[in-house]
Amino acid sequence: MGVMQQFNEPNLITTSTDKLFNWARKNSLWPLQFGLACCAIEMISTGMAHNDLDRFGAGFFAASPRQADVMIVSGTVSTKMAERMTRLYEQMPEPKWVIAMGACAISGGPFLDGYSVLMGADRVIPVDVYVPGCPPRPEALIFGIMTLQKKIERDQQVGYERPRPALVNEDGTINEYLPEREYTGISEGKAPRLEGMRPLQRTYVFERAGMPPGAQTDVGWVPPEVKKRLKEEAKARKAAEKEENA
Amino acid sequence: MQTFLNLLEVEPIRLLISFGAVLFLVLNLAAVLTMAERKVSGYIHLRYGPNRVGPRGLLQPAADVFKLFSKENVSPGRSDLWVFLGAPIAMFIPAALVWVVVPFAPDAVVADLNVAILFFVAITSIGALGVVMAGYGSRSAFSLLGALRGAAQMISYEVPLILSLLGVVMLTGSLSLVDVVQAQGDTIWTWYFLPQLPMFITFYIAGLAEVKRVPFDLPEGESEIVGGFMVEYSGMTWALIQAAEFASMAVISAVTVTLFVGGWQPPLPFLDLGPFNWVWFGIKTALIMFTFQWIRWSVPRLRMDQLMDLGWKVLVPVTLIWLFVTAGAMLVF
Amino acid sequence: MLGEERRAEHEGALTEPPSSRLVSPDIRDEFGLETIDMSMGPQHPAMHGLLRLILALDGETVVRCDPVMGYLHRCHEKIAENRMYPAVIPLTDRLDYFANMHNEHGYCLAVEDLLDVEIPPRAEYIRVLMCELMRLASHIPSIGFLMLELGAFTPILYAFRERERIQSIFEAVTGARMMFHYIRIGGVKADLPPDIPQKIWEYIESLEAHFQRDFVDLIQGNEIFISRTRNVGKMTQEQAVEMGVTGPALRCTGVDFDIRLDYPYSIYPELQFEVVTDTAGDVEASYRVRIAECLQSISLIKQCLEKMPEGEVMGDTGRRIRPDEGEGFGRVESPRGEYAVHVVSDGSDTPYRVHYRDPSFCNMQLLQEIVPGHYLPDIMPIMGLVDPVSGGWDK
Amino acid sequence: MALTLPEGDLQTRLERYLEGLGNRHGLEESEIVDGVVRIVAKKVDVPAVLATARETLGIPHLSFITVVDRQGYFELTYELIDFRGATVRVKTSIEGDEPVIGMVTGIYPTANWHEREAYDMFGVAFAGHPDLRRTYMWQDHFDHHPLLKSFEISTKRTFEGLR
Repeated sequence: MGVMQQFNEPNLITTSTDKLFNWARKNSLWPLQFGLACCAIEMISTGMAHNDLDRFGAGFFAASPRQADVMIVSGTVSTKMAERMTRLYEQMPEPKWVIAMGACAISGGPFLDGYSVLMGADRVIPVDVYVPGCPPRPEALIFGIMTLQKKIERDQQVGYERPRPALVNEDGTINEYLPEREYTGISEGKAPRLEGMRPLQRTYVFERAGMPPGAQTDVGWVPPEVKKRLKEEAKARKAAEKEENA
Repeated sequence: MQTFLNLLEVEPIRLLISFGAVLFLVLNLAAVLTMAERKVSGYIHLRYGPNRVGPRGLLQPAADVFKLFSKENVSPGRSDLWVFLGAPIAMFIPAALVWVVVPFAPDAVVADLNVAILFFVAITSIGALGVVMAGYGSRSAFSLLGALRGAAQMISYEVPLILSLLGVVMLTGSLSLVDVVQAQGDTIWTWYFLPQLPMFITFYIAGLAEVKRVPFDLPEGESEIVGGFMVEYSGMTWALIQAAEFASMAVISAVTVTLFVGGWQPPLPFLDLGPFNWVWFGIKTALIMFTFQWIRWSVPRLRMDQLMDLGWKVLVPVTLIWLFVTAGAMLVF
Repeated sequence: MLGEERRAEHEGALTEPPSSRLVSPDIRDEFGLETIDMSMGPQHPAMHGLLRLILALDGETVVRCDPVMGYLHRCHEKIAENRMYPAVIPLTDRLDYFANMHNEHGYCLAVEDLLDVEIPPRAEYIRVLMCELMRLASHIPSIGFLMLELGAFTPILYAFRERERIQSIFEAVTGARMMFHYIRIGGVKADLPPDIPQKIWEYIESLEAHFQRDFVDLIQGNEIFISRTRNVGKMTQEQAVEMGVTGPALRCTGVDFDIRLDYPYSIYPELQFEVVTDTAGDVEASYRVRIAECLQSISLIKQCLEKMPEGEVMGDTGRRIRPDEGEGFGRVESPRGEYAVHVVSDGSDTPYRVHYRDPSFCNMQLLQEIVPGHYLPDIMPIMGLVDPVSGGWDK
Repeated sequence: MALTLPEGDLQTRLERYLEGLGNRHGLEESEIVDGVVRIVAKKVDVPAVLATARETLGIPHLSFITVVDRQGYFELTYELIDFRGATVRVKTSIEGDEPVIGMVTGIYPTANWHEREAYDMFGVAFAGHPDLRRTYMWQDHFDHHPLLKSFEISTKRTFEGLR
């Protein structure tokens, strides 16, 4: 139990430490080097000489997620990249924030009818600040970071109950609270799933000659006769096992 | 009051208090150096450094340090916890311990050992251990590669570092740093960097490699292996490794100043400030540290084999040859 | 080796089932040492976007390198089949987001190949002027990124200073910094503002003044740059042509193939310039080719500004663009190589099939051929040689 | 050694390619239309046509392979360019629900990733391809081919109403 956790409502000690740590966290926001697409180029030019991000103490682009505070999702999140993004988000140490930069990270943007595009980064990770634009100008990104700084100023360690998603009836009274969605273990597929959704199981995976196990891929195209023969062998093997344990 | 004052003179208490003061100086130096790094890089890159935090950005290091205090210390799942948490300590202690022998002013040195140079060389070689512990502890391919590179680089650059010291030791005849500074006299052309110019340059380059600064920052290759051995560290452990790095950078420049550029001696006799001579020591060390940062932002990074070739095939022969030259010169004069 | 032997070697590939053919123990050389398997993941400072390299490392040297793509697949071709002809142009901007103007130009040439529309000469000159400015705004940052991957942090800042100035010109002309949507089917959206040619002249003069100091003297003579890039990623002409490499990566091996000269489009025949080639075929040669192409683009921009005719900027393509049945091809020299667009139309409002031949997609096959055998830090300069853009290869 | 590129001016080269490719194999049509040699070949002898183009005629560069799903058969277009202004376009069509065609990677190694992309997007298989895997789509358990006309996307728009 940390010192702060013993208090359950804000008092003199917690508010003063809040002020100090919020001031410190606000002024040294180290973004993760996480450029996805065209917005990454605008993020880079925000860090460059013309409109300088380092003035706000946020110029140190930390390459590894361990040293980063804010993850700027700059670009289109494809479904293949969503798993990587959640893993990076989970690797970042605790006081972390997410800026969704650009229309693609907010809601899929111009690729609305793309089959492999995630419609917005907030479907997998919680997003704090949305910076609209395609791509947003560097000044817009700096304004986004300043809004994040204002949000961090109002942070409270104690006595701050997070807004919980709830069903509300017409007159505004809370009907019932929805289950809290925690953003851990998503990338390993261990997050709580809606019922009926079974995790993806791999079929036809094989080790490619000389390639490390990481390069596991599906077998690609198999001639029809070979596919039939493999199915028969599998059926025969299963039948043989049934006899042994029967 | 008087008894309290001469109580301070008693050996163990004086040592503890002065070493505490030096440790305080080193920790603040690390914070200030991060700020200097970002300001210098800003001006080299035609942009301002941090100037929004506090008056003209001077509170930026305070903000960084407090943020790193309150960061969560994440350690990877299957990592060996003792080695993982021990590595930053094993890196910071040698970097801070070497300050014991650095002479700021004639009598302002924590412990005036008569084997100061031997002590300096012995302690700096422990730093390589910390790098290997960090690399092994965090169990990731990137950190393993970074650690192997770091160990190879630091060990193979100890040799030119030590050889280039021998020239100065031969000239002064004693291993104590205070004698070295006094033997250099207080005029600029009697300092040792003129007769020992190749040694000075080799010591400077080997110092850069020992501290893992840019032309040699392979263990922490920013764009190749993402953070080298520091990839898994966050919060205070990462801050301690950064403090160790900046402290060893400062100590290398301080030792370069004492050995080759005349310690606290003023460049010309009439510029002597008497008791305030440590100001000269501060100015020279700051200049050397500025050149460290200047090089960092203007030179690309070497590859591992080129780094080894430079160390063994260029620096070591140069120092060996120059040792004979100094020995011959001492016989003649 | 040419067709027969290679085809024979693979002939038997598919008869026996894949599982038996491909599962094999790890690589054990004679000392029984295993290789380190490492994945240089999609999020990596030097990967020019979202590329995952699965590497088998023997110590520091790379034994096997398998690039995995698809982390930025945005279904350009499927969406293009679902939009009207002019509405596909904003999509092509986001394809190779360092050469936006060239993508638009390629697609518009393909559709104009279908329609029989007559493009006014002033629009042609404005298109070439904008494309050459875009080439500058792409080559200079690619030199900056090459140096950033080698560890020098300063050239990228100078490169983006130039890019910011060019982007301010683009913003004055087209209204946007990156996603222009300026070149339309049949011409150009709007005429140049009156003061822009003068502003481009001033910028070109100032660029010429300090280009030599900032990007050639600062980088070319540097000892460490030479030792890190000479003989790194060396390839022969056959290897480059076999792998379908085009653009500066091919010209640095000595093959003088430039679409602006060999397959002339728009008004390039009326402009005087020659192909820049180098002979070494390594990373330093590609840097020299890019520098020479920047100077060449500067001279092209000057020629365009001098010969700019008067007249309107938009040909008449009729109320609705509905080309009849057939196929249209457009081929453009983008800063990364040959960018071709193949549009198939079936007479309706939306294209039946749009296929983009992206230079980054084809140049990236070099990684499988050239990277094995190099050290791990050499992958970064080779990525600088190929200089792919992830929006391009992950269509 | 330097690469030898085909010489002669454009028209002679086009004729040479036409008769080089034309009479060698029984082709359905082959003619020259404004600087492009159009050839329509049957499915089986496409690798042979490209092998002669590469080895005897010396056309060095395969630009791209386009697959068009004509909702009954697949139409493939191989575009070859010879760095000097001439273009050869070889067209074939494949019927049947298991589309297989001979591999071209043996002749033009650049076709490796083009064929992988064609397999990934259309399901057209290339017999003999060294590692015919998916390039773009994720590999565990996604057994659709997205660019087929049968793969409907949710936001299909129709423009008939627009005047």
